[in-house]
Amino acid sequence: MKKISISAAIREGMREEMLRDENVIMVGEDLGRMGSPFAITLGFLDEFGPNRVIETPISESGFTGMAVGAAMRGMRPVVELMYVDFVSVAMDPVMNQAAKMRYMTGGQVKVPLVVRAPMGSGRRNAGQHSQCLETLFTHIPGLKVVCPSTAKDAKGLIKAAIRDDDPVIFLEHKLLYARKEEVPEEEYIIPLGQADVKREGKDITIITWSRQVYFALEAAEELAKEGIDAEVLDLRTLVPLDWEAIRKSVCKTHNVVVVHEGVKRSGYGGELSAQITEELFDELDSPVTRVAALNVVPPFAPTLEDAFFPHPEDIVKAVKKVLNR
Amino acid sequence: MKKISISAAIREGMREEMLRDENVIMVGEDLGRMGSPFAITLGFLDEFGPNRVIETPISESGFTGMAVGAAMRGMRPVVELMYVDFVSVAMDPVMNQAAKMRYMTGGQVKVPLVVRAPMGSGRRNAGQHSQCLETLFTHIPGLKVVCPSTAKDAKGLIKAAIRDDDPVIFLEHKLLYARKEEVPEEEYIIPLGQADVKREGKDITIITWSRQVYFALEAAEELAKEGIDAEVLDLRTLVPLDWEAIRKSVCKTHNVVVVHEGVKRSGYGGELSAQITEELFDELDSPVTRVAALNVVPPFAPTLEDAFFPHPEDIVKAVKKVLNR
Amino acid sequence: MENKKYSKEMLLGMYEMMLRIRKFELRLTEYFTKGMLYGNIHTSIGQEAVAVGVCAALEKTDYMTSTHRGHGHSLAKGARSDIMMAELFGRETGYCRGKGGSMHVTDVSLGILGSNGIVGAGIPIATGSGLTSKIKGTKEVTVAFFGDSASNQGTFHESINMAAAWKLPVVYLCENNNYGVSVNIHTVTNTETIAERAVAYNIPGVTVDGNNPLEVYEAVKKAVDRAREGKGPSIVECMTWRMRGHYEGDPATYRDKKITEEWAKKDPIENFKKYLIEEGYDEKELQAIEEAMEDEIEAAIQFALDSPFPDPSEVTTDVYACDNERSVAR
Amino acid sequence: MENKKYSKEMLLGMYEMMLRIRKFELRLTEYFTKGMLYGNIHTSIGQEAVAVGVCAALEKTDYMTSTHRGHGHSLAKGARSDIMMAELFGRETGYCRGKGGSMHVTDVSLGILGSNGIVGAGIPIATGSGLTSKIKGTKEVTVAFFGDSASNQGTFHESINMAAAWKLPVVYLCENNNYGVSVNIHTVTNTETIAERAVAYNIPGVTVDGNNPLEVYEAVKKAVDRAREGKGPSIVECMTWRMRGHYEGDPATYRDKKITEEWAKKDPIENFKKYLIEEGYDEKELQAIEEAMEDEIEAAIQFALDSPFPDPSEVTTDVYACDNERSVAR
Ligand SMILES: Cc1ncc(C[n+]2csc(CCOP(=O)(O)OP(=O)(O)O)c2C)c(N)n1
Ligand SMILES: Cc1ncc(C[n+]2csc(CCOP(=O)(O)OP(=O)(O)O)c2C)c(N)n1
Ligand SMILES: [Mg+2]
Ligand SMILES: [Mg+2]
Repeated sequence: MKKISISAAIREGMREEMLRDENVIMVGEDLGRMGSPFAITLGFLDEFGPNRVIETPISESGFTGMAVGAAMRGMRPVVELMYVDFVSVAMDPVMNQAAKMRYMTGGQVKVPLVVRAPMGSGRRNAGQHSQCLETLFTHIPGLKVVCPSTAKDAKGLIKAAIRDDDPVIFLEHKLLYARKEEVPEEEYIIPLGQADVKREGKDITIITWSRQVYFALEAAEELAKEGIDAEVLDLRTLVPLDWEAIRKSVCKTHNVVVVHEGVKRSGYGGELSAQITEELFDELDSPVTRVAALNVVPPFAPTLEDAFFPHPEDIVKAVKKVLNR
Repeated sequence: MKKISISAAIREGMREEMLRDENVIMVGEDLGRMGSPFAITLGFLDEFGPNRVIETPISESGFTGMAVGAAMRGMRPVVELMYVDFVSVAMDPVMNQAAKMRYMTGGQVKVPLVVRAPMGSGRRNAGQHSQCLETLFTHIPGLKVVCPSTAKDAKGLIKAAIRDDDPVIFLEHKLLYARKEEVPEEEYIIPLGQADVKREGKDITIITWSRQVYFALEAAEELAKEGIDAEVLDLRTLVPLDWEAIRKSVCKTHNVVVVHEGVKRSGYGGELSAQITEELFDELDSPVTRVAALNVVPPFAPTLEDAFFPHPEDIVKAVKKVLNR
Repeated sequence: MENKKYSKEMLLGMYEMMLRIRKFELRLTEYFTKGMLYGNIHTSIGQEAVAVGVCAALEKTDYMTSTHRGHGHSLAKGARSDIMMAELFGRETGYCRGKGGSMHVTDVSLGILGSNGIVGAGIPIATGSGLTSKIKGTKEVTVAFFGDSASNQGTFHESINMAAAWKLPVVYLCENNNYGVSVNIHTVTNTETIAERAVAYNIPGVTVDGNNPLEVYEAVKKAVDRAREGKGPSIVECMTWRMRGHYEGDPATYRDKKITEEWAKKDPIENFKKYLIEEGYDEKELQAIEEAMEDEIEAAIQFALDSPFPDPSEVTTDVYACDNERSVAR
Repeated sequence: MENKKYSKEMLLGMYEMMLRIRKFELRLTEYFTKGMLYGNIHTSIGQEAVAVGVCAALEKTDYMTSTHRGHGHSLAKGARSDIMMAELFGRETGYCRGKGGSMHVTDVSLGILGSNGIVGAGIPIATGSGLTSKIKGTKEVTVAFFGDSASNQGTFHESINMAAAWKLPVVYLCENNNYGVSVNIHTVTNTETIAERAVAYNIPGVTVDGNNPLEVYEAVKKAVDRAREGKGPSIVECMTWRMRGHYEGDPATYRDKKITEEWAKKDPIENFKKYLIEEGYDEKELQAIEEAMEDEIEAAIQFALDSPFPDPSEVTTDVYACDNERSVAR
C-alpha cells in the first residue's frame, strides 16, 4: 500500500480510466497547463493532449451542456465545476438535461457524465464559494451523488463513477484534498451505493459523509472516553443509498445521529431521518437527531464560519443529548 | 365576498400593490400584450405602461439578475418564470445573488424581490415542465418560500410577498389557477409564515400545501366515512415555517402524514418529518409518514403521470396504514 | 424536364417531406381540439421549408438537436410519422415509449439528439456532438436548431463561442419566425437579424428566405461543407412565419393581422408546388404525393390510437441505466 | 504648468488613487504570505489605471458592480481603505461586518452595488441598476466591471442584449488582462477583442490602453455621456495585465515570461508618474502623495488589526431583513 493524498487518488483514478477508455475526456476551466486549481488534472494535458483535456472558457452552462451532448454521442466526459457553488450557472444541463434525458427518451439514451466539484466550508471563502450542495442533487431523480471521504474511497469511487452509465455528481471536500492515506497498489473499484463502517460501535450510529466523517470519528473517540461506543457509518454514496447498511446499524445501536456539513433545512439529513423513522420506528430508542450547518449563508470571518458548520464538539453534544448523558 | 379565480386573485393582489407603490414592477416573458401565458398580468401593460411591465427576452438568468440589481436600487420587482422548471436557467441570481446579498453585505442591502412561478404536475407537460421544486428553494438560506392553495390566500400572500423586504419565491400550482373561490372585497394581507387549518380533525394531522391541500381534503372526507377524523394543515408558507401551528396540531392528533407533490427524496416532507420527530417524539403515536411523488422524472403519458404524483387515494392509504386501520 | 441543378428525386422528396410535416401537424391540431392530445403542442405549420431544406443538406449520419417546435425537424431527419404520432399520443409504441411526448422526440440512430423543452438547451448539446466528431476525427456535422428568441439565451453565446474557438463542425440554425411566444424579437433585441451576431464569434452568418427550401438548402449546404472540412461553425438564419399560435390554443392576437395575411401568401408548400409546376413537374404526380402523405398520416393516427398507453408500472423504469430499482426506491 | 485638458486636481487625484490601490494590495500580499489573511485574495496590481480612469469619469451618484478582483474598483469609487481593509481581515468594523470579505465589498451609498464571487454575475445586476435609472427617469449611469473571460458567460450576452434593446444607461467595462485564471482568452475565443462583440448588439464598442488612466477616462467619459443622454449602452474594453498571479499563491507559471516582462515596463503607475513629471509636476509633490498613501494604508492595516472579529452570535443575523430569527430557526 502506498500513501497518497486524496487529490492524487482522484487524479490516479481518472488517469487509469483515461488510459483504459479513450472515450473518457476531461472538460472544464483551467484543466490544462494549470492542471486545475486543486491540481486534480495535473499532467493530463501533456499525457493525453488537448483532444482529451478540453480546457473551456468560463461558460459553465455551455460546457456542461456540451458534455451532455458528448455523453449522448458515446463519450464519457468528466466535467469539473471549479466550486460546486457554480452549479448555479450550470443547473439546466445538470437537472433538466443530464438527469432527465434517459427517462424522457424512454430509455433510449445514456448520459455517462461525471460532474466533479470541490465543495465545503472552512476555507474562509465566504458565501458563494463554501456551500455543500449535495442535497440539491439528491432531490433530482436521474442523478447519482457521491461524496467520498478517504483517498482509497475517492479513487475507487471516481473510477466507478466514470464507468457508470448515469450522470454522477462527484463532490470532493476542499479541506480533504491534502489528506494522505493508504491506497491499494493494484487496480480496484468501489461500487456506487455501498456505505462503509468507518468505526464500529454499539451504542449509537452516526451517519455521515465527506469531511464530517473525520469529525464524527473524532467525536467518537471523545465519546469513547465517556464510555459511549459510537458507530460511524460513512455513506460514501447518497444516491443510490445503501439502506441495508443503515438498517443493520440502526438495528444494532437503536440510536441515530445524522451529521452533514450542508445547511440543515431540507438537507439530506432530513431525508435520512424520515426514512429511518418511517421504516425503523420500533427499533428506535430515541428520535433521529440531526447535526448540520445553520440555516444561513456561509460567512467569511473565521469566528462566524466556525460557528456556521458542525464541529466534533457539536456531534459529541448531540450524541450525549440523544443518549441522555 | 366575491368569487374569483386564483389567477385573478393573484392579478388583483399584484395590481393593488402596483397602485400602492410605484416601485413595484413586473419582469418576465410575455407579460405585455399577452398578459402572461396564465393571464396573470392581463391588462397591466395598458394600465401601467412599459416602464412598469418589463417584457423581457428569453434570458432568465439575465432578467432575474437584472431584477436583483433593481431591487438593490429600491425597486420591488416581481419576476415571472414561465414555469418553475426554468429556474434551472436562473439559478445563480436566485441562489447566489438574491438569497445571499443581504448576508454577504453584512445587512447593508435588502433584496425585495418576488419570483413567481407556476409549478406542478397533472397537465401532461412532461419532464421539463411539470416539476414541483419548492424544496430546492427551502434549502437555500435567504429565500422565503410561499405556496398558496386558495384564491384568498394567494391574494393575501402575494401582497405580503411584495411588501416583504426579502426575496420570496412564490409558487402557483398550474392546476389551481382556474379554481374560483370567495375573496374578501376589502383590502387584506396574509402574513408570511402563518399556516392555516383547512379542516379540523382529531385523529391525524395531514400537513400539506398547494394543490395537495385539496387532495388531502378529499382524502379527509373519504376517511371521515370510515370514522377517521383528519385535520388538514395547509402550511401556505414553507419558509418561514409556522412551527407553532404544527406543534399544536401534532399535540392534538399524535399522528402525522406529510403530503407533497414534489418528489419524495430530499423533499421538504423529510425536513418536516425530521423536525417533528426530533422535537415531538414523545407526542407521536406513530412514525411521521410521507406521501410524495416517486423519485422519477415527470412522465408524459397520462397513465404514467397519474402514477407519478400523489392522489387522494394515496393519502387515504397512508393514513390508514399509519393508524393501523 | 429535370432541373439542371436539383434532381427530381430531391425536389419531389422535399415536396413530399413538407407535406408529411404539414399533414402530420394539421392532424395534431384536430386531435388537440378534440381534447385527445395531451400537453403543449407547438406546430411548425408554415415553417416546413426550413426543416426540409436543412435536412436535405445533411447526411443520414449527421446529427441535430431540436426544440419545442420540433416535429418537422425530426420527420425531415428521418423519423417515422407513426412512431412519432404514437409518442405524441403518449403511447408505449412511441419513440420515447410515451415518456417524452411532443417536446422530447428523440432517435439517436437517426441522428436526432432530442427535441427540448428548455429554450436554448439544445444548442450546447449540439455543440457537444460537434466536439465528439472533432475528437473522434469523424466527419459528421451537427445542426443546432433554435428560434429567433432562443438566440437571447446565454447558451447561444456560450456554445457558439466555444464552437468558433475550436472550429467545431456545427451549424447553428436559427428559425426566425419573428416571435418568441407573443414577443416580437425586435422589441427585445437591437439588431436587424440574428445572423449578424456571427461577427461576435468571427464566423460566417447568413440570412435566407426560410420559406424556400432550396434557398435554405443552399445556405445550409455551404455551412455543412465548411463544417465538414474542419473550418468551423456558421450561423444560418431562416426567415419564416408560424401560421398558427405559439401552441395550440393560442389565438396569436398579439400579431398584426396584415402581416399574418402577407405571410399567408408565402406558404412554403403552395409556393414550392407552383415552382415545381413551373419547372415542368406533373400536377398529377404532385397530387399523388399529397394523397400518399394524407394516407401515411392517417395510418399514423390509426397506429397511435390503436397503441396502448404504457402500463403504470413503467413509471419507475428508465430513470437510471444502472441500478435503476435501488436508485429510484429511496 | 496646468495641463490644458486636465486639471491638476484630477491628475494628482488619479495618481493618488492608483497609489492607494497599489499600496492597499501590496499590503494584502504581505499579510497573505504571513497567513494572516483568509480566503482568496485577487489583486489588481498592474490594473489600477482601469479602475481609476473609469471612476474619474463617474459622478458620485453613479453606480457600479464589481468582480472578484474588485479592491481597486471600490477604492476608486470612494470606498475607505480602512473599512475595506477591516472587511478583508474579517473584522466587525468592515464594510460587510466581516461577513463578506474580499469578494463582497459593498457600499450602496457610494454606488458600489457589490463585488461578486460568481464570474459574470455582476453584469445583470448592473443592468438592473440601469433599468432602475431609466424607470425613475434619473440620470445615474451604471458601470458593469468584468474581465475578458467573463465575457464568455451567458449573462454577458443576455444583459447587453437587454440593455441595447432598451437603451439602458450602462457601460459594460471589460478589463482585458488576457487571462481567466490560467486560460489565455485567445484559446477559448475567436475574436481579437471583446469590444468587437458590440456589433452583436448594435452598440458602440472600443478598445483602449487600460494602463493609461487618461485614455480609459476619455473612452469611458464618452460612453457615460452617451448613456446619460439616453442613447444606450456601450462596451469599453481596457487592455491591461495583472502583474501577479490570479490569486495570491498562484505563481502564474502559465504565462510567458517574456510577455510578463514586456508588461512590467508598462506599469501604469510608473508611467503615469513619468507623464506627470513630463507635464511639469514637481517630483516632491508626487513623493508626498506616495508617502501619504503609504501612511493611509498603514493606518488601514492598523485599524483592521485593532478591530475585533465579529461575535460568533452574529452568524445568524442579517440573513433576512424581516422575521430573521424565525426564518433562520428552522
Ligand atoms: C428557458 C425557457 N424559457 C421559456 C420557455 C417558454 N417558451 C417555450 S417556447 C418559447 C418561445 C421560443 O421562441 P423562439 O426561440 O423564437 O422559438 P419559436 O417558438 O418561435 O419557434 C418560450 C418563451 C422555455 N420553454 N424555456
Ligand atoms: C461562474 C464562475 N466560474 C468560475 C469561477 C472561478 N473563477 C474566478 S475568477 C476566474 C477568472 C476570471 O477571469 P476574468 O473574467 O478574465 O477576470 P480576471 O480574473 O482576469 O480579472 C474564474 C474562472 C467563478 N468565480 N465563477
Ligand atoms: Mg420564434
Ligand atoms: Mg482576465
